[in-house]
Amino acid sequence: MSIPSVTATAPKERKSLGLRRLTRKLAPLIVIVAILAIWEAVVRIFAIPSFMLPAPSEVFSVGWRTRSIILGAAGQTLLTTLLGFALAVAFGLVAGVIVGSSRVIYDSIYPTLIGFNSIPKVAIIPILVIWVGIGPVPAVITAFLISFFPILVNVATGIATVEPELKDVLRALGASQVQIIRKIGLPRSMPYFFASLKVAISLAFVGSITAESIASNQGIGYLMLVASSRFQVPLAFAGLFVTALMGVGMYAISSAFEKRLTGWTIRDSQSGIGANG
Amino acid sequence: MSIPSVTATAPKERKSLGLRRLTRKLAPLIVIVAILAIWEAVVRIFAIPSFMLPAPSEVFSVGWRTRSIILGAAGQTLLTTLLGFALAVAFGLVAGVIVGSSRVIYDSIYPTLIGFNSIPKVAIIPILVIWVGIGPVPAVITAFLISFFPILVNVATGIATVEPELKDVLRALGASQVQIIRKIGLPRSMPYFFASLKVAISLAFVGSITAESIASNQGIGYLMLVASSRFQVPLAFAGLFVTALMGVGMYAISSAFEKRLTGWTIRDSQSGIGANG
Amino acid sequence: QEQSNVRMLMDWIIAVQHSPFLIADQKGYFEEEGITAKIDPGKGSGFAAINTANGVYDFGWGDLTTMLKFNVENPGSELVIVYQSVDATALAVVAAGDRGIETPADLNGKKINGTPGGVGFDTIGLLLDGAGVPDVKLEWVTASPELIPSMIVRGDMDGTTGYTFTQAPVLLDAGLKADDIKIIKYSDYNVDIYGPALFTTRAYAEANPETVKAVVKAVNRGTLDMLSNPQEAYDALQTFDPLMVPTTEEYRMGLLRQHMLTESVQEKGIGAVDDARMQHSVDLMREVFDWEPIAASEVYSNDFLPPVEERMVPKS
Amino acid sequence: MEASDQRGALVELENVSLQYGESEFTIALRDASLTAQPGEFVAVVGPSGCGKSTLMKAATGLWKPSKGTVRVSGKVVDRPLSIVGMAFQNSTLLPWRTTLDNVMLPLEIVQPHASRLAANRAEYEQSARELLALVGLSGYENAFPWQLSGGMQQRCQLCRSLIHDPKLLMLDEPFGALDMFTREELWQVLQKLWLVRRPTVVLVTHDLREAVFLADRILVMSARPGKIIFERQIDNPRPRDLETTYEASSVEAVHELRSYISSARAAINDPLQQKPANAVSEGVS
Amino acid sequence: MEASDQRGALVELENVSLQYGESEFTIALRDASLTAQPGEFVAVVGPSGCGKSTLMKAATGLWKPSKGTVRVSGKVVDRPLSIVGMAFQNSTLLPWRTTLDNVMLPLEIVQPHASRLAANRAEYEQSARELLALVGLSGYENAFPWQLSGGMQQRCQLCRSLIHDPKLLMLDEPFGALDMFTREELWQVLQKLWLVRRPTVVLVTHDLREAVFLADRILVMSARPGKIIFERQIDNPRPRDLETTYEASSVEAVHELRSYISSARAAINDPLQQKPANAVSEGVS
Ligand SMILES: Nc1ncnc2c1ncn2[C@@H]1O[C@H](COP(=O)(O)OP(=O)(O)OP(=O)(O)O)[C@@H](O)[C@H]1O
Ligand SMILES: Nc1ncnc2c1ncn2[C@@H]1O[C@H](COP(=O)(O)OP(=O)(O)OP(=O)(O)O)[C@@H](O)[C@H]1O
Ligand SMILES: Cc1ncc(C[n+]2csc(CCO)c2C)c(N)n1
Ligand SMILES: [Mg+2]
Ligand SMILES: [Mg+2]
Repeated sequence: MSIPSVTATAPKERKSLGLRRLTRKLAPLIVIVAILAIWEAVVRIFAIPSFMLPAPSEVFSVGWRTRSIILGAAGQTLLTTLLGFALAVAFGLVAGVIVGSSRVIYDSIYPTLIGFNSIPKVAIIPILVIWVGIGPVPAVITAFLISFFPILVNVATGIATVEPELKDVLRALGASQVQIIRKIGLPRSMPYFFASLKVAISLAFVGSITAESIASNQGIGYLMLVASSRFQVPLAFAGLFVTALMGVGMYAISSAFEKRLTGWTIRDSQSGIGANG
Repeated sequence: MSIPSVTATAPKERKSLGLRRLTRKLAPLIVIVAILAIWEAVVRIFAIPSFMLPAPSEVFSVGWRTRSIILGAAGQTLLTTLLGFALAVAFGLVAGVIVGSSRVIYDSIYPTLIGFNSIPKVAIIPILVIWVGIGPVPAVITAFLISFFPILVNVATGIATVEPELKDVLRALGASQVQIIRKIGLPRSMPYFFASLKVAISLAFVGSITAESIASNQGIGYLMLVASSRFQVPLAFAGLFVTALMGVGMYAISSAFEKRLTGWTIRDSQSGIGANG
Repeated sequence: QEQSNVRMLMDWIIAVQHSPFLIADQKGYFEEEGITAKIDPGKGSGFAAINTANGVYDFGWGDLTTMLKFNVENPGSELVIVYQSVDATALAVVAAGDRGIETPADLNGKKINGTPGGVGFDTIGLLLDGAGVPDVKLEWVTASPELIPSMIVRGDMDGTTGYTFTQAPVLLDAGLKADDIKIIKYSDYNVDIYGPALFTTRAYAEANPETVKAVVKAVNRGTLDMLSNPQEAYDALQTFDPLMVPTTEEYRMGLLRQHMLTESVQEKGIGAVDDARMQHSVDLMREVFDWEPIAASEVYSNDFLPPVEERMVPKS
Repeated sequence: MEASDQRGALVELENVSLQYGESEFTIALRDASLTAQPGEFVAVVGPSGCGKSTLMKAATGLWKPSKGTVRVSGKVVDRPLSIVGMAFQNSTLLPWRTTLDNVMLPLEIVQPHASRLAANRAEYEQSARELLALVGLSGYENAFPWQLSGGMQQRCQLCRSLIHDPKLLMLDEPFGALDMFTREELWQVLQKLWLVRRPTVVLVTHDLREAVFLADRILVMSARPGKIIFERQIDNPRPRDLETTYEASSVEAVHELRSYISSARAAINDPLQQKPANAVSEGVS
Repeated sequence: MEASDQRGALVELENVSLQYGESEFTIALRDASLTAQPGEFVAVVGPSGCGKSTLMKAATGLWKPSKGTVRVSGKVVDRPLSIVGMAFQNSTLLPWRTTLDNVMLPLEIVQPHASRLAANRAEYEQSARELLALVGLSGYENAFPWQLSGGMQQRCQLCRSLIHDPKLLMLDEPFGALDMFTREELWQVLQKLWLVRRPTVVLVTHDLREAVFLADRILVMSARPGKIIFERQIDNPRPRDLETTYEASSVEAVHELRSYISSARAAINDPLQQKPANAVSEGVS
């Protein structure tokens, strides 16, 4: 940018690029707005009663009226989710590295992990409550338990599929296993890691909200439980919308990291410069 | 194998290899047995009442007593899960390819998908019931909805991170976009795909069981609901164990495919031959 | 005669309180009326109300309070009671016997399970008012049903609100002796409201009066069978669900009969709604929830009942 | 697909500039022009990093030029062509395919082979095996790329570029990793194939003897941003044998080319004279 | 780490065989022996696929030999060594690192640099930049590997092998993708570095002039399974200049080596004489 553009075409190109970037930023909004519009239309045209499927407009108006309650609950849920998610990222990375680096560990614990993960976490929550009581703690643990596995699996796959040629670069320098993982394994598995984050962050929300609806008196999960037992379906949907929004927000954050850390993987063969620019 | 071994060391090596393979096969069993043993010990030493945490032995004995019921329920759950999972694989692959090949689509629909996926599926099931009624159908759909996303994300990441150099090989032959995806994109993203299957198959079980516990009167989910609302905790655990077992079984199947299709990615720099041999 | 399909959604997993439906089904009472019945376990009275209102099911069986609440929240989609199965409310506080809870007054400061929106939580004021101890303050603990027994046993809570015949049996399952389970019934403290009932939508009832009559008739026969011969109920349940625990169901039946076989039922037969009593029930709810006035006649109809002779319960 | 231009050139680059990314400093080609007649064997030589590989990519439509036009068979190229056989400079064998399957890849894509492949698999496979034998790789048909040595991978790639009998053959240093003997042998193989099939060949090489032995015409590129600065016709009669490379005319050609490349490099060599500064970095970070 | 053996050899391979996988037919080295004295410059030449790269991997401990022993500084090698600087045959630059960061990688691993790096970053970075300038890559410090041409990647890899001033330098065709001028320039750079730092160098090359110019001793390998079949001492005085490669003694050495390689290849060349059959495939599918 500090270099004055010399060619005649440059400014025009830059403008169209800025425009393209804008469209890119707006595209997801357009998709969401379109979906909501169709939804609204369907509800109105078929006169679907709100206890079956409330119209988005109704959800928004109810949500706006009860915004302070919803925001309080959302804050609580966000906190527990983030805690659980942070634990999942930390443990998932470490465990993924371990599982991915050792064939023996891979073979030994994968079946157990898959088995454990096939169990609905709802079934675990009562047991959690026995050990840690009711409140935000089981929600944190559930968010952790549910989002840990995708991270582990993907990191392990990323580490296990590192090209031996790249490992040899470091092995030839006498690098330790840990160094190889730090310098090769982790960077190489970043695309896998970030793919898993997209899944994990969603699941973390699912986990904490599920736990909140079973063993808590705070958070979006609890709010939705109360709302639906009062037949306030639009309020329950407002809770869902806020959850979706938080999910998207977390995605945006992890996406920003992703662009910084895995830009090298996404380079268009035509444009030559990382398509993430 | 048709070549007679000439060197003196070969037979010995082969034997130790067979032994190693056996240990490898047994390793997961050992892990599981160890976990169950510790669990059993803890329950007995601390005399934990069975409604808090039943001992594995009790779970097995209850499970054995009610085996015909459990197996019936398990068969039902397996069927719905597999149906939902098959749908998820099909749609996840296709959608992953689409999302992974187009930057615009990636940018436009990812946030929506993340948002949708952050919503606990429990909240969707009542809406499903309105459209499809109660029974196995909502379970199939829930299994699909919950396991679709990890597949999509991973396949999309695999496709999006294909090295342009490899794409150019096909582009230079005048290949169509579809051909490039078939010959390069899909094989290249197989490690991603199989990583996602491990997560997806688990989630599919979670989804179908959750739905069964809300909107069905069949399957393991319903069985567990009945058991837990009657406080027959060992029976509920027997349901969990069977679920875990089915998850592991499915993993074994997908793992066999994985070895065939992604063996090329796992080759040890020391052994030279795919470590999956 | 053409068979018509009728789908019925219960309020919870099938237990002995639902045996009238099972008996009617298994003994062919529905069939005799030209009905092919599908009886499904449910996920709470609210779920039953919604899925009856939206037409996924034709009938629902569940709590009166919940049903009324649905009607108020969703004007235009009225549910109407067509057969009042349980005459006196089964609402109660169920507690462990060692917590010193004998009367509503003892609930002060006690940890009791209940969630806003849940029937027990919402209506506790009726109990306290009825007992003349309106100032009693409970400490509410939110936990879903499957957590309650272990939390009570461990002392994390002292008791729970809910139905006698759903909450007390789980405590029995959790290892408490029947004598160690303390039940404070609302009906013992001047709270005179109706219990769970069979309902359908007004639209369905108007469109299919004969079917409704037929269903009510069959259910009534099943109900009488259950009341006159409990063993039939257990057998029907056993057929439906081989995993049922007979001792628990017998205990449940004992509780259930207390609410069903009230004096008025023994006098006037089962299934009918008394307008004045219903109005009283509705007005009590109105106070609790701050609703607009509701006419009792909007929420029930006795028009589909068989003649009273067919509804007389066995003398006990 | 036949040449329709009045000049009859198969490949024609006209003042092509190619800029990677957006920065002024990532220009790899500037006003490069090149013509190859149908059936001609053209070699391109030039200093490392001058834009030879870029030229190949521009000529086959893999990269769109920023300025200028590329025509093949008289038609402006705006997408990759399907008449090309290309051997890339770096190994680009697909790691999940065996040697044989890698070689057969073009047959799955390029018509008319693609539609005939299923029915005539055995026959096609036979010709792939023969090609592999020709480059000394028989016995390795079922090996995976990582089980081959560097030179073997390169030979495999060469087979892949030849298998579908392309009209236009683009070879980017196809013999770089081979010892002199294998290399000379493959020169002869390539010459024979060329004489029989008569594709238009563009060969990038650093080996001037190779260029003189194989090509009809040799182009010298300047240092980056590259353009063609010198052209030399080689008129030795065909088929040539290895001895011709030691003949006076060849040696003289090598010397002349060498002096041009040397002068082409000079500019880059003195770091103070033309420093690309933060050239690429500007476009990236 | 100083040579402690009575014979004083830094690298010593004794009848080393190396078999990839389990099949008899994947033997890449058979009874290969090699010694390199500390500070010696050894070149290895041989036909493509004979096992040169394999030899490098065995010598540095990257692959364990199936038979025989490898000693470095008198100690049996049973794991990769940390005194090695290695330039691989294929580009192995890390795609997520810029040129500069790729070059600096060894400094993050090898002691004593690794522990000094944080404190002396600027200084180390300066030396990396200087090395890059030496091979003509200044200005590309912040470019990513895929933004470099093939030859530029190779030069970058060369820098990476040199940056930590290794005792043992293993170069697997480090100049294969370069034009003659760049190549000859880098020969001189390498010779200068070697004269100053005196590492032990093992250089694999297909260019016999290169071997003769740079090496003290040249080893010729047989066709696969490879073993050393001929050794030639080059006694030209140091520092050598490019002219020495045209002197009679050098030319004669090149000729002699050539004849040995030629005979080494013969065996492979005739497909009927030694057919590796389904060689590798047996071990794989
Ligand atoms: N994808 C890319 N993005 C940015 N710059 C690139 C890219 N590819 C090549 N370049 C730059 O373009 C210039 C020419 O590269 P090219 O690969 O065409 O050179 P070359 O003549 O083939 O060199 P060599 O003989 O070393 O292979 C180089 O300076 C290189 O840095
Ligand atoms: N990872 C591997 N697995 C199985 N076989 C291999 C492997 N790597 C190399 N080989 C085989 O070992 C032999 C020697 O390979 P190597 O790479 O050492 O040859 P080279 O002398 O370096 O050849 P070039 O000059 O072509 O690079 C070859 O026949 C090759 O097929
Ligand atoms: C294990 C268990 N069994 C029954 C119920 C009670 N229940 C079933 S439906 C319903 C009405 C609520 O709308 C109630 C109170 C429970 N909570 N937990
Ligand atoms: Mg190039
Ligand atoms: Mg090699």
